[in-house]
Amino acid sequence: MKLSRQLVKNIIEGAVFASPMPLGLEEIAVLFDDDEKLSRKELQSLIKELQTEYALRALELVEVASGYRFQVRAQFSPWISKMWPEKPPRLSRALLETLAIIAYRQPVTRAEIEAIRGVVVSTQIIKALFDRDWIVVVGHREVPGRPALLATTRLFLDSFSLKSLSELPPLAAIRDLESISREMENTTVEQQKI
Amino acid sequence: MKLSRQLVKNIIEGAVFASPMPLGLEEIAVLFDDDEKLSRKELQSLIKELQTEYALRALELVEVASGYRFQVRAQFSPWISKMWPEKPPRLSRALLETLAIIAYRQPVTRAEIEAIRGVVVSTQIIKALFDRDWIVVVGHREVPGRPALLATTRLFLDSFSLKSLSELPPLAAIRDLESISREMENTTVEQQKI
Amino acid sequence: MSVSVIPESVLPIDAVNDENFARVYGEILTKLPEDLYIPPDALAVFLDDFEGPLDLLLYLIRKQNLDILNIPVAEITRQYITYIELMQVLNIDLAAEYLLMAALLAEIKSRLLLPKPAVPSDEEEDPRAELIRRLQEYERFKKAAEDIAELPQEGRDVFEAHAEPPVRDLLPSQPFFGDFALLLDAMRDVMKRTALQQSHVIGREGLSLEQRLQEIIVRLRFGETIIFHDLFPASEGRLGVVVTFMAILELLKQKMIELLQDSFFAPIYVRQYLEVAE
Repeated sequence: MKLSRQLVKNIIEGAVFASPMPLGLEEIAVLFDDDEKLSRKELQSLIKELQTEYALRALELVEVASGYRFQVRAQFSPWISKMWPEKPPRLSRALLETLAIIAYRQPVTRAEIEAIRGVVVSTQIIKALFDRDWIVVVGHREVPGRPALLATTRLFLDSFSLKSLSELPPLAAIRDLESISREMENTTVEQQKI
Repeated sequence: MKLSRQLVKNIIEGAVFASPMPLGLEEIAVLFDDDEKLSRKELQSLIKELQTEYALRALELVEVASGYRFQVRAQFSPWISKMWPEKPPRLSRALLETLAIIAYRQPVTRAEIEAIRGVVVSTQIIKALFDRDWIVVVGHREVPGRPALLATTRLFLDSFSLKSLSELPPLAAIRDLESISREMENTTVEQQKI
Repeated sequence: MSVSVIPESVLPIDAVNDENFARVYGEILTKLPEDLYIPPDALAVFLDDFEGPLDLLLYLIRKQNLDILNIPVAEITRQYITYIELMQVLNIDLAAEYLLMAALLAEIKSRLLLPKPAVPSDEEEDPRAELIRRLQEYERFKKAAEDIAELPQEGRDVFEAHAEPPVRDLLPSQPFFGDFALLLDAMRDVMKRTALQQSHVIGREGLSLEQRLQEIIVRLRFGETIIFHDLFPASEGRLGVVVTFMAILELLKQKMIELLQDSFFAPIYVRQYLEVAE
């Protein structure tokens, strides 16, 4: 039996709201029985309709890496953020740096992160990143000790509202740093004396 | 500065959606600064407006014990529930009976539950109720062994869409022993064909 | 009560109702009458359907459309004990409560058989009263459990609807000290813009690191928040950028300034370091 457009739209709406994670098109598709099946295109057009219907509401239906989710519009943040008396868990500089290195250099071992940061990466930081499901072990480097290779997850992208890694500031920036630091090394000695 | 009705309504809407738990009126009230404060009545009237606005959507804004929450309307459950391939485990009769006794007789000790059910209450069942945060220890009975007094939680009420314990289905009336004895006097031993 | 897997016709109770079988009551059962055959597994499953002796008793009473208040103790006791004996013959482990109830029933029955005193005294209670009270009490909670099971249940009938908090709340809204990736990205922009000014002559005198540190501190001394890019005077060219950048790194290291950014691509702001509890 073919379901009405309105019913399908309601089901998509309810499913995206009820899902604890962003919901992909495939996951939406499996909610329907064989005789109720809809094409990807039909689903996408209904999602578009839903997005329009929420235009005047406090929420928006957005697409992130792993699918669709409803999100409270940023302009209400000044009030909504008061629900969490302690500010949302603060990300330390060390954690952000480690995360950035994993994001840009993945897959990467802990030793490699340490080489880049110049300091030991604390176990807590790695654990915190695992706890948030922002990183995973994707394999092992075939060197003595077979260290784990770390990479970022979809949840990492979702948490930072990125659709893909390509949305990260380009790697070129890092090459720039290398040239900058070289330049700085050349300049410093000279300049410091001024 | 007085906020516009529409803005306040949007803030309430966003907050209820963003909160991981149902949101009470007091919790909504603290989102507003002193000069933006609204009365309970105003908040309630705005919540009513929101409820009307969602009349045609897949969701409804309902009140449960710990506050307001949005939930998917029951008519869409057949599809939404497919998001979880494993059905939620059925609650066993033993668990439900134990839960019912705690709900209606709280605070109550394990021994008292056993006296009513006529069987030992398994540790698994008590543990399962604690794991779901449906029951808590609210004290100890001052008798030898100081057994724990068990009571139900707000989460129990929330889980069953109840606003308060008074909304539990009424407990069947018990016919008092007086009338029992009177009735029994009319029934002779002979009539019972012993 | 959950659905029994045993068809009604093979329930042992039906067999027990047979008058001939009643004669074996009280004797040790070594062999079951042929019409009583019940697969042992099925019997065990059947027992699993009961939540205890009170539940089994209620079943026996309800099955015969009897009122709890007026239990024919002798009949019910006979059925109950037959049941228990069947279980034992079949080597099914019985919870102690079932045996205790059998003893209690037997006791009530024997007390009822005693001749009643001509003038009944007030204190003497019907021996069945306590059992009846317990059965009633159990039955109302059994019903209450069924009622609760019918309530809309979260995760089964009711699904909560949630939305993500605003993006700002997910990102560090507090100042953080130089997320390198973000800092570098901003730097890249600065470099790009200053590249256009490259042809200008670089005035060496104005480019002391010490001086730049001072200048930045002076600009921020009243707690102003300045856009990161604005700290880089375009006129100084690439070298100026490098000196300013070094000054910023130095001030960050000394925790004299802090950088703020709400999200990727949002402008980075610089301000005096404010002490905040970590």
